[in-house]
Amino acid sequence: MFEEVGTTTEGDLIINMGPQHPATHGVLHLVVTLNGETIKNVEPHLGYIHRSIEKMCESLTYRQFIYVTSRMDYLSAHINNHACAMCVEKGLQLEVPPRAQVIRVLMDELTRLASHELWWGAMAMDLGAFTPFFHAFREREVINDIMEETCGARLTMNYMVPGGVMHDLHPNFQQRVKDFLQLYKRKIHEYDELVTGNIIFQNRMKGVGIISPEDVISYGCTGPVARGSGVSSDVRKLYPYEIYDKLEFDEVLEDGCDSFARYMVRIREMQQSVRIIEQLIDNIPDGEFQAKTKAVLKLPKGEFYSKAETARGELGVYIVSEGGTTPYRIKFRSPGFSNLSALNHLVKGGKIGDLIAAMGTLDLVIPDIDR
Amino acid sequence: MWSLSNIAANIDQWLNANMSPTWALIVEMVIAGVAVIGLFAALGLVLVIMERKVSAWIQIRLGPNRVGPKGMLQSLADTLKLLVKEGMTPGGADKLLFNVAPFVAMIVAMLLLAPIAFAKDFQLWDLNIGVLYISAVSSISVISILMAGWASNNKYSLLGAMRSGAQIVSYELSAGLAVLAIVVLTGSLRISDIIQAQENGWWLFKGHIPVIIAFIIFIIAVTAETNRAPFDLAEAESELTAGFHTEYSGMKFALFFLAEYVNVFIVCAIGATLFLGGWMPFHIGNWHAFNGVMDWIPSSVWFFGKTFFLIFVIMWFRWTFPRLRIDQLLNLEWKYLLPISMFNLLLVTLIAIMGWHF
Amino acid sequence: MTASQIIFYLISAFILSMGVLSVTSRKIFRSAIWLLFSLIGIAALYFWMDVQFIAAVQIVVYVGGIVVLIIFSIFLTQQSGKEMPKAPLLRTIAGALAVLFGFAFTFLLIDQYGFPAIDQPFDNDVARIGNAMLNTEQGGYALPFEVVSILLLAAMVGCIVIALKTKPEEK
Amino acid sequence: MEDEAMFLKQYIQDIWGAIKSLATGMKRTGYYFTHHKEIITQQYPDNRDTLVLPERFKGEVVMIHDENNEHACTGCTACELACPNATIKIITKFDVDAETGKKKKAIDTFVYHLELCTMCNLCVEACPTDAIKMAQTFEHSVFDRSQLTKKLNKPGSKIRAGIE
Repeated sequence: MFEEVGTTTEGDLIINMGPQHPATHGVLHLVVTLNGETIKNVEPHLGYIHRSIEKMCESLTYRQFIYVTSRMDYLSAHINNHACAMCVEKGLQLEVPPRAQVIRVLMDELTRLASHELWWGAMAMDLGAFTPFFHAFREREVINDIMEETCGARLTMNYMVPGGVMHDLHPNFQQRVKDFLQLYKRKIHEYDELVTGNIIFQNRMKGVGIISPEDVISYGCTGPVARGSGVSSDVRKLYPYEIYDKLEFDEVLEDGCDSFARYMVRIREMQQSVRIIEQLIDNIPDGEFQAKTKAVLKLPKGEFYSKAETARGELGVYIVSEGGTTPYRIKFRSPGFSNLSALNHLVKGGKIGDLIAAMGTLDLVIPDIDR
Repeated sequence: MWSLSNIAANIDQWLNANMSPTWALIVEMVIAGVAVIGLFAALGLVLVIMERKVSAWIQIRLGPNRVGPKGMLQSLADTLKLLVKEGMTPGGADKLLFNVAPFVAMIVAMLLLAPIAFAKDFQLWDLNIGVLYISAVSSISVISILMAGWASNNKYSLLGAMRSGAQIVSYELSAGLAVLAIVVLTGSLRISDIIQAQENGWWLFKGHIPVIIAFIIFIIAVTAETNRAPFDLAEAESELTAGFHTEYSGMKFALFFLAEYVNVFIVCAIGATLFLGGWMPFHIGNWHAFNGVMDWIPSSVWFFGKTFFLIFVIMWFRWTFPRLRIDQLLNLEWKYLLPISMFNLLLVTLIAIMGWHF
Repeated sequence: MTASQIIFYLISAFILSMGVLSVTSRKIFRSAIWLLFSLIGIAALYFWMDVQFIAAVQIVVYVGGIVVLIIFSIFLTQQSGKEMPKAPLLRTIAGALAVLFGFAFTFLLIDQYGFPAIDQPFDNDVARIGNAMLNTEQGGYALPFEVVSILLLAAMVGCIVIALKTKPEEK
Repeated sequence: MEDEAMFLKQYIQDIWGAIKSLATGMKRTGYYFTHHKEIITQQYPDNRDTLVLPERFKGEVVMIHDENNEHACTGCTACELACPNATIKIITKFDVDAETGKKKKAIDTFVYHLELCTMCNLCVEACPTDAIKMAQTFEHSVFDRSQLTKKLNKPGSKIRAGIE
C-alpha cells in the first residue's frame, strides 16, 4: 500500500485530503500526491478514530463485549454482533433455536439493505448529486423504524446475544416488513432512473478504479469489492452459517472490475436481500428465541474463529480463551481495512474525481477500519 | 400607465424640468446605480430562497419554513448572519488580491446588468453591440475566480481556480456560437433589435430545429459558465471541499455567492431575450386577436416569467445530475458541443440567407 | 475642462498607474493582475471614445484570452508565490534610460503630427466593420484578415504539436 | 467512407442516448417537485405531542415504582455486574425489619450514570426481579454533566414486600 518515500518529484502537488473532508465519510486522512489533476499516489493515514476496541473487549465478559462491536461498522451493527455471538456459541457449543436463527438472518438482511441504501445515497452525493441521498433515506428510515420497534434502537441495536436474540420479534414485525417490501418494490426503479442509467454517472464510473481479480485476492479484498471483479467471496455461500444454506439466493458477481461493477454488485445485492427476506418473512418457525444459557459464560480454553458477511465484506472474529469469563485476546478481521488497502491501486493514474468515485464504491466506514 | 418605461420617462421629464441637463444626467446615473444595487440584493435574496425551495421539493423535503411567512425571509436572515460574521483572511494569503477578488466578481455581475431589457423601453444602456458586450464582460468573471483561488494560498482553491479557468474559457466558445445563431438570424447585435425581430413569434419557434439545438447548447454552456452543477467543478465540495472559495467567510463569501446567482439571472435573461423574445409577449404570426390578448400582460411580467423559468430549469439540472469529471467536461465541450454548434451555425446561416424562417 | 475630459484623464491615469504597478510589482501574479486592470482601462477608454465594438473585442481578446493564458502559465511555474529578487542597480538605470528614450521618441513623433480634424461624421456601425473586414475591393481588409487567421491557425497547430509530445520519462 | 458513416451514426446515437437518460432523471425529480404529498419531512419539536416511540425504545434506565412508592430492587448488584461501562453503582445499607427485628440488606442509592450508558439493555436483562426497565425518553440534553448522574430510587421508596 505504501510507496517508497521519495517518489515525489519537484512540481508534484501534495494534498492532505481529510481528516475533515466531505468525501472521506469520517476521519480518514489521505495524503494525495498529484501531478496537476492526475493522481500519482494515495497514502491513507489511519488512527484518528482508533478506540482500541479489541483491547476493550479483553476486559469485558462474553456477554458484554458484543455490544462494543456495534460501534465498529455501525452500518452493519447487527451483522457484527451476529459474528461475535456465533463465535461465542462456537466456544460454548451452543445450539441456537431455529426461530432465533431465522430472526437473525432476517435482521442481517434488513441491515444489509439499510447499509446499501445509505451507501447508494452517499455514493451519489460523492459524485455531486444530492437528491438520491434523500430518496435513499426515505426507504432506510422505514427499516430503521422496524429495527426500533423490535430491537429498541435504530443504529446500535445490541440485539444478538449468545444463544439467540434479546427479545422476541415485535407483533407488528411481519406486517411492517411486508409493507416495506411493497414500498421498496414500488421505488426501486427510481434508483435506476436517477442514478444508474444516468449518462454522466456511467461515464464517471465505467472504466475507472480498475482492479484485477488477482489483485483483489492479493489485497485481501472481500465483499462487493471482490465480487465486482468476479471473485467469489460471499461467506453466506462459501461457508454458510445459520440457515443460509437452506435459502435460495444468488451470489452476485460482476466481471467489470471497475467502479461501475462494484456499484452494480451492491444494487443487485439489495434485490437478493429482498429475495431472502421474502422467503423467510412468512416462514418464521415458532419456538424459543433464545437458547438457555448460564448467567456467567465461560469459554473453554482454546481458539475460536467465526466469520459473517457484512455489508462491506467478510468480518472475522477470532477469540483466544484461557478458560475465564473474559477473552484472553480478540482479533477482528474487518472488511474495510483490506478494502481500503486497495485504494492506491485503484486510483493511481486517475483524476481527483476518480478517487472520490472509487472511494465511494469501496463503501468505507472509518470506525470499521480503525476500530 | 404604471409600466416601468412610463415611470422611467416620468422621472426623466421631472428631472429635466427642474435641473440643468448635466445634473439631471448625474441624478439619473445615481438612481440607476442604486436601482442596480437594489436589484442585485433583491435577486440574491429571491434566488437563494427559490433554490432552497426547489431543492427541498425535489428532495421530498419541506425546505426553510420558519423565518417569516412560509420561510420566505430565510435568506434575509442568512444575509444578516453573513454580514455580522468575521471575514477571515488566511495567514499566507496575498491579502490585497484576496480581498479584491469578491468585489471583482460582484462588479462584473453588476456591469452585465446594464444592457438587459427588463421591460418594453426599459433598458439602462441599449448599446449597439449588446450581445457582444455581455459575452465580453462575462469573460472577466473568470479573473475573479483565478484571483481568489491563487490568493487564498490553498491547494484546493488553486485546483478549483485552474479547473474553473479551463472550463469557462472553453465553454465561452459554444455559448458564443449559440448566441451567434440568433445574431445571424436577426442581423444585429443590439438587444432591442433582437427583441423587435421576435414580434411575430419567438426565435425558438420561428427558427426550426437548428435554433432549438442552439438553445439547448446555450443552456448547457451557460450552466457551465456560471459554475453550476453538473459543471460545478470549481467548487466540487466532495472533491475540493469548496474549491476557489474554500478560505472565504462572512461577507466576502456572500459576495461570491451573490455574484453567482446574479450571473445565473443574467445568463437566463440573455437566454430569454435571444430565444424567447425577452419582454415580447407570446405572439403568433398575424392572429391579431390572440396577440392583443397577450399584450394585456405587462411586458415586465413576460420578461421575468421567462427568465425565472430558465433559472428553474438550471436549478432542476443542479438537483438531478451528478458532477462531471474535468476531462469529461472538456470532452463534452470540444468533442460534442463545439462541433455541433459550428455545424448548427452553418445551418442557421443557410436558413437566414434563404429566408426559410417564419 | 468638461466632464468628458475629466473622465478621459481619470481613465488615462488609471491605465498608466496600473501599468507602472505591473512592471514594478515583485510578485509575478500581481503583475499579471495589474496588467489586466490596465487592459480593462484601455477598454474603458474605447468605450469613452464610443467605439464599443473595439472595446468589447479588447476585453474578449486581451482580458478574457491573453491575460487568462498568462495567469495559467504563471500557475504552472514553480515560483509563482515567491517575491522576485530586486533588480540590480545597473539594470534599473538601464531600464530607466530605455523608458526615457522610448517616451522621448514617441513624444517627438506625436508632436510632429498635426492630428487634423475630419469633418466626416464618425460611423461605428458593426455592419460596416463587418463589411470592411470581408471586402475584397479597394480599402477592404479581406486579405489581411485571412492572413492573420491563417497565422493564428498555424500557431494553434504548432501548440497542439508541442503539447502532444509525450515525455520519455513517463513509463 | 463506411467507417465514417458508422462513426457518425454512433456519435448521434450516443448523443440521443445521453439526452434520453438525462431526461429520465429530470422526469423523476420533476415528479417529486410537483407532488408535495410525497414529502417526508417531520417537523420535530412541533410534532412532540404526536410522536409515538415504540415501547421497546431504549432511552434511559429507570426503576419501576408502584403507587405505594415501592420498587422491586433487592440490591443484588446483578445489573452492576452486567453493565459493560460501570454505568450503575448500587450503594446498599442494612435495614432493620420492624416486625422480626432482623437485619436485611436493601438499597440506599441506585446511582445511574446516564452519560456513560450505551443503552445496551444488558442490565435490564440481568435483573432477576424486573426492577428496572428502559424508558422512552430521549431528550437528555442538560447544561451540566453532573445532572446526568441520576438516583433511580425515589426518596422514601422501599422494596415491595415478598421480593427476595
